[in-house]
Amino acid sequence: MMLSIALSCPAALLALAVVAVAAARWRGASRAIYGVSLGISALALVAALTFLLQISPPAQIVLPIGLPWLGAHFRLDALSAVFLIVVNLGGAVASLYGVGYGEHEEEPGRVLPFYPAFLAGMSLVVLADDAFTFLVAWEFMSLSSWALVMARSRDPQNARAGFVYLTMAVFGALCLLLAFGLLAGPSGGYAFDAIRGATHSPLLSGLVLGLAILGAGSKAGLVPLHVWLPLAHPAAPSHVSALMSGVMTKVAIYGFVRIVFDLLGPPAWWWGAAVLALGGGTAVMGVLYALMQNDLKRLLAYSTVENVGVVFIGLGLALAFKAQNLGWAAALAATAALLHVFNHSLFKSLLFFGSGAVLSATGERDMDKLGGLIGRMPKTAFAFLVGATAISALPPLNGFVSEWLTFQSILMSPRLDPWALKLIAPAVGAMLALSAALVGACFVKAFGVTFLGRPRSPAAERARETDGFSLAAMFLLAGLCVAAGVFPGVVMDALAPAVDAIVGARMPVQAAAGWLSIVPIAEARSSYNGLLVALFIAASASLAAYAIHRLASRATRRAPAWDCGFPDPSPATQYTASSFAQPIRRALGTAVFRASEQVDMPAPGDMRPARHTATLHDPVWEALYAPIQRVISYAADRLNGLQFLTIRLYLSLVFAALVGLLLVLAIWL
Amino acid sequence: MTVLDLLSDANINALFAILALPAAAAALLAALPGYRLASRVNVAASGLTFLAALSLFVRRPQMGLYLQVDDLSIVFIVLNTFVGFTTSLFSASYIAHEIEIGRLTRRRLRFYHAMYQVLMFGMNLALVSNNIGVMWVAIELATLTTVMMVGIYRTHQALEAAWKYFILGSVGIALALFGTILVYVAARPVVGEGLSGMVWTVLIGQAHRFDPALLNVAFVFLLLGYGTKVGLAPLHAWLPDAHAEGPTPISAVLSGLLLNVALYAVLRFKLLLAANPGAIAPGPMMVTMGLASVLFAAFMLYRRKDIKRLFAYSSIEHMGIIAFAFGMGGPLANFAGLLHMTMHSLTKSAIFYTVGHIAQVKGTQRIADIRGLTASHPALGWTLVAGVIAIAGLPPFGIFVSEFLVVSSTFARQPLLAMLLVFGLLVAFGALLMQVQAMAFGDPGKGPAAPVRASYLPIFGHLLLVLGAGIALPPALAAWFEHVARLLG
Amino acid sequence: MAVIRDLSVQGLQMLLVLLAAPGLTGFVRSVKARLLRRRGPPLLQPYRDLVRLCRKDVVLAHNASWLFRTAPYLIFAATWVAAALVPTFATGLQFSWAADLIAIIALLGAARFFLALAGMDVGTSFGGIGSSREVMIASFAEPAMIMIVFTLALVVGSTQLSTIAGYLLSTNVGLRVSLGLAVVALVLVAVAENARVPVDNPATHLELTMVHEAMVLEYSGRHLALIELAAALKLLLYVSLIACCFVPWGLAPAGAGLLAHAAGTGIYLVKLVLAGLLLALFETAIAKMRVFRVAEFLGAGLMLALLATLLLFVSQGEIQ
Amino acid sequence: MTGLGIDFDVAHMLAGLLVLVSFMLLYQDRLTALINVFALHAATLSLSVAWQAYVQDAPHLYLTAVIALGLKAIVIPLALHRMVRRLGIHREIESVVGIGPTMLAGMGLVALSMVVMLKVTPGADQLAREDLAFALSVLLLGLLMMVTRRNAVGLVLGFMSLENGLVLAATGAKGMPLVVEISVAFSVLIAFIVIGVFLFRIRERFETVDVGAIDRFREGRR
Repeated sequence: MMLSIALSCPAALLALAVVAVAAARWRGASRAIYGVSLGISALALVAALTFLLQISPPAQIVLPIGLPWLGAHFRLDALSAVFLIVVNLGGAVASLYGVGYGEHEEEPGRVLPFYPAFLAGMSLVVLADDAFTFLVAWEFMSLSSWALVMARSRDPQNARAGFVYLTMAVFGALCLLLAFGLLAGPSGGYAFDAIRGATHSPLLSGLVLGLAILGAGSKAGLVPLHVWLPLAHPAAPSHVSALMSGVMTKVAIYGFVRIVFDLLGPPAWWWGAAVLALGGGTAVMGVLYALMQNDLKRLLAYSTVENVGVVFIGLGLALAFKAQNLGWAAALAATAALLHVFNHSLFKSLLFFGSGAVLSATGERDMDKLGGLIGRMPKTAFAFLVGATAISALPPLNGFVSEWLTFQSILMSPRLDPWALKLIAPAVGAMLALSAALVGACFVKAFGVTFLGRPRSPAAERARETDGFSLAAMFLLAGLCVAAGVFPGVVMDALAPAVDAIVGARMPVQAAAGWLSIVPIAEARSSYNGLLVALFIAASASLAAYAIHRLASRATRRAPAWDCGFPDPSPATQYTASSFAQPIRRALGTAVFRASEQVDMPAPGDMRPARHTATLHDPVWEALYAPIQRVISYAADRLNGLQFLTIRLYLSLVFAALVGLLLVLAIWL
Repeated sequence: MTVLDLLSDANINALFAILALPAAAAALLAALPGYRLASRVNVAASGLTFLAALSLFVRRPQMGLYLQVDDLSIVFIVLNTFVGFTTSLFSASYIAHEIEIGRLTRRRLRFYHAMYQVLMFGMNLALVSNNIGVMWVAIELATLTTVMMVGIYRTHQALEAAWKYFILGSVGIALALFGTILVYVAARPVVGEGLSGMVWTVLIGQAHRFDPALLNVAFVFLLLGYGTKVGLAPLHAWLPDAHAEGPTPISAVLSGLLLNVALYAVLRFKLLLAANPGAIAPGPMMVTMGLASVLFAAFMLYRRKDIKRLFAYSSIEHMGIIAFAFGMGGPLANFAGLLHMTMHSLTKSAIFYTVGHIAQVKGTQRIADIRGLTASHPALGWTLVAGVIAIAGLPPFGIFVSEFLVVSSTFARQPLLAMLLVFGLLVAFGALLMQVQAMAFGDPGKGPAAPVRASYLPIFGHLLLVLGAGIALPPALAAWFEHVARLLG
Repeated sequence: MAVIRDLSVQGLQMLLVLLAAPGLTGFVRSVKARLLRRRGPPLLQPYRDLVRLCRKDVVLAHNASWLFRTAPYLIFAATWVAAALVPTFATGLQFSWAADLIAIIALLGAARFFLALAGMDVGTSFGGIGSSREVMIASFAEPAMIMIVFTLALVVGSTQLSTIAGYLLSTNVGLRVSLGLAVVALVLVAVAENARVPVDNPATHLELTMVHEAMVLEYSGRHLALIELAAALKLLLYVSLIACCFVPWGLAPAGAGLLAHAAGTGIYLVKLVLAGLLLALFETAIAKMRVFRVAEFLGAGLMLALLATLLLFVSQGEIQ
Repeated sequence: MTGLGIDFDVAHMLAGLLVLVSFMLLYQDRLTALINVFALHAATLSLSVAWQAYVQDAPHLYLTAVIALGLKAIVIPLALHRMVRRLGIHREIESVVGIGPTMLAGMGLVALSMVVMLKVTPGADQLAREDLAFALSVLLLGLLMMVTRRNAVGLVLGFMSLENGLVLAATGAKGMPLVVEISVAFSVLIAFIVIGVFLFRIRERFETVDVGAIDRFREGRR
């Protein structure tokens, strides 16, 4: 029942996409299409929620499409329901945002048809239950999002982004194709049930794990496969960026979980080690990249990389615990990962919406040209602030909860026997802590430079508050962030069936714990109560305010800024994004990015302004991708000579082939 | 009873019609002066041929000494006549433009139309012939006609290309003939002298008793000879220029059909070897040449400056994939090979139709001068994008299905080969994407943006078919392919 | 009954920290002054300052936003809640389970987050300097702190402060290398977090060396009072954190009688005095370091803490 | 090998002769001489075909023999001579590799074809076997000539000698149908080549054909 609803929604979205092709040029088409996709996504969301909350058995259905002898298998179980919720919640809110934001689109014909298709693709990936359908949906998702990235293709930067993106996406899909080829075997048992039934040799499983990391990781943005992400996400229209960053990466994570936890059978401990190490590296690298950015949307994209790393840390721990038969610990780690998936989808969408509002209000993505927007767009600023606080893992918001759970599960890791894990786990813990702190710095920078201070450009001065729909979407998400932070137990209990499905164990029921607090293992061990913390902060803050306003002065005078006595009217004296990051750039960037600063100080009497330039090197690109590029273009150039031979030489090619084959025969026989 | 007889007669005539219609049309068209009428006649003849081919599904004629239709060939025949029909539709609108800009004179058009039907005749004959000698003659005929067509513009480059094609083609023909002779020699001790030694049905029946060693040598020559037509890697040299310099309908026919016909010949003899226990497995040779073609073409795609040459190289790549699939063998891979061949013909011809119109509206074939199509000519631009997405093997188009099957079925058996293939696919994809992004997106600039008078019917028809196949393969067709795949072993 | 007692303990604790915090700051100041052979301000000076600041008007920069005005309350509240959850004289706090050690650190992080934002709000150069340096320091101090928490949690098997204190009280843990490392690391972090010499100088107003002072440069009146109070609370929090984790003796266990609580309070005050003396000595003994050497300073702390954790991971057995 | 008499020896002799003439073709370095030797080549072929016609008493092979003699031994050589004069093609052929290496390569090819063929067909009867071996060597030698001669006429002659090898094989295969048709088809092919060379003024220029030049020059134009 729920499955058929959940399936009909993507179908309806596809139909909508077809309609949109024709309708795109009508006025008001954008509102209509976003409105309809909002409705459809909401319906799918409700279906998935009901499925998850009334713990239903998995539902399956086979449609007579796809491979003739296979058909298209679809399945709705707890895991896919969780991700279906993430997808459609994001989709619904993004559509709501789009109702307003879509009006700014200059070429709606390039966005409207692909937007519903993109949503449909993501839902289908989550529902697919055989290798073929899965890959079709997966590639379709990439393809439609590529089209959305290319919507603004007149900017060569975006064209490059699209190229890198789709190439990486196809690379990932081919890796997954190989993985499924291994799992299905030569007989071609592509249905997931058949794969679950089969038993796989350790070597084969390890190979599949590697391919799954390559395939799903390249889509999720694991370092070093992340390069496309900071290019493609900012290039798309902001609500699509929100979907790509907040939702599509989650679909990739779903693919990883589905393959590694569900299809691949019992894990070996070193899987956990590998995934854990990757996750830790990704988290730190991602946030370091993010700190170095001046482009707001790019910063957000890199912070997505960081969060994906956090999720993979949780998944790696879950794998390790599962391999060691520590069910409850595995459940804790898996819950942490899934909760972070959910949370990140909330606040990352929120933040991208905010950046989109800023972009449409000022036309600027470069933070060094923004500033002081809190005065002109207070509502947007507030929503963005909530998002920033949440993503910085500060209590009492939701980001903190999942981070806290991840820490708690790392604290379980001494129970793991293998020495490699004993060494990796604490190191990863340190990495996680470091990245958590750096994220705080990163978003102080993002919010402070963008919204606080004084406007750094006329565009920022003329900015005005964005439209109601966008604000509604943002505040909805902000509210969800607060709610999920204050009542985390509810979400965790809802996640329990999915966790049970992937690690075969579940955490203690959180609703049982008193005062709505969450207790991972035992109250004596650790517990956290978002509600109380929130109440305490609110209470003591208002108490202080009350007391001071009652007992002491409440008078306020406005005056020019003090600034140690020499205020400078020019906004150029403010700290910019890059100068804000300078201390950290010096402390960490020199090692990672070979960051260097050149100061060009004119001689006294020289009128030209002094210049300070900071140069960064992208280690991953230079170490990995540039060489590949070089090799391919070298080979292309070399081989290209073969286009320009004389007929005689071509004939001698034929001749050589003939003689060669005859020789083979002569020797063979 | 009598009805059945009638039907059977009808079908005998159907098989006959497949050959007679083009021949007659060729004679007629050679005589017709007006090109509008001629193009209509061309369309009509091709359409009728297609109908005749369809009627073969209803009931098969029994085998003759010279002509026959079996499960393998009928796939090719129907595909062949269908694409021939749609191409005639496209060429009708294409040559109208060529006449206007004066690239073609009326006299040459008469020649062109006549040759078109001769080509159809040759290919159909090659497909329905039950005699390896006749098949050889037919393929030679088809080759010669295409040579003429390639040179039809009489420009310097066109003549160069035609000459190159001609020389390499002739050598290929010679090798193929030697292989055919060897097959006869191998067959003679068993089936006796005379005609029967070349009759396909007899050969395949007796193949297990042939001298295997001789068959091996024969296959080497046949693979190289017909492989030259297929455009496999070391033998491909004629293909890109022939595609680039000839009129676009001919490029479409070359890529969509002639390559298939040559491939059909190779498959025939592969069957012969497969039927003989002692003979070497032809698989490895085909796999090697296939992989070589894929990798080679993949790298060649990057530096292409001419849009038609670009897609010609992509044809080489796909022929490589198909050869790879058939070389791997096994029901899945063979199925994939057949499917891929069908899908490639449809897609690639659709692409060439689009490219033809693009070259006409932009007035150039240089990729560097084609920019921002989706902005200047949305329909053409997006069709090109869709076509390239389809040819690059992305869903929801049919080629994805076959590539999925090839790769996934191979990886379990030969991981290394599959990885090489995947590498080639990825490299080729990067090149295609780079080129199509440059052409379809970005700023259209000040180039001549002539209005489009394109005939979208064949283009969309093909793409829709490919799309449908990608979403859901008709069970009948699937069963058919599976059956043939099992035949191919 | 027990609930009431715990509630009262909790309330007392909140009051106690609030009252004792400025006292500690004042004490450290005067001891430093004495060590420098100055008479120095009287012990109650910080209280007077707070009262005076509260009486004065607030002078806001023209472009100061709502964030600038609300931040002080949030900062104060977060710090106060954090401080209220660290056992000072008794472990039996009613709401100790509301937030464990990690959450307390995160609360301080929240306070710092808003402080740094407030520093950037007016859009002056010094605010920017302060905020950027503060987050740099924090991004090294926080991981070190988390590592210290790991060490404790691995020894005790809990991140719950009262449990930790109780455990260290009850069983004789003995001397642990990792705990020793953790103490050193915690001291380093505490020094950095509270903007003390050598990382920052609470007394300076020399622009280029300021960190904390630069952020609050634009604040005045009651806002400044709240922020100062929050700073004092933070110092107190770290002192009592060290006290309760590493010298928990004298803490009144949960459900202890009135006498025990009184004794606990007294012992706690003694601990504060000792800590103040040590801090003053330390601060007078060494010189302030360049901002960019802070990374190394805290990096050392991080390394120590990580080492402590690793030791625990590697040495099996006593892990809970 | 009983049952083989004079007819085998003659056929064998003629086939071997053909191979010999192919070698002669290989070491010619003057056009006119090359053309004449090719005429000899064709004549030898027609002889052997006629002999086969006689041996297999297959009258239609006589037709093939006549075609070979008439077209390839007389008409085409004359046409070529005329063309050489008309187009003023250089009288001496520059070949890519020297005569010596070419000859060595030829030897190698003959050896290869012997190995391949003779060990291949224990079942098939001597006559066909020998003929096939020789035919294959002629074919390979013709191909070798096409590859090593940097000259249009050399190309044509090489192709024709290659095709002679084919006809030899076809006629050698006893009772092979369609031989006449095939030889006719081939004559047509060759006629096309010659006409092509003649009409399109294809000379050494086409031996330095490279499409790169065309590409570059197309960029200039289109």
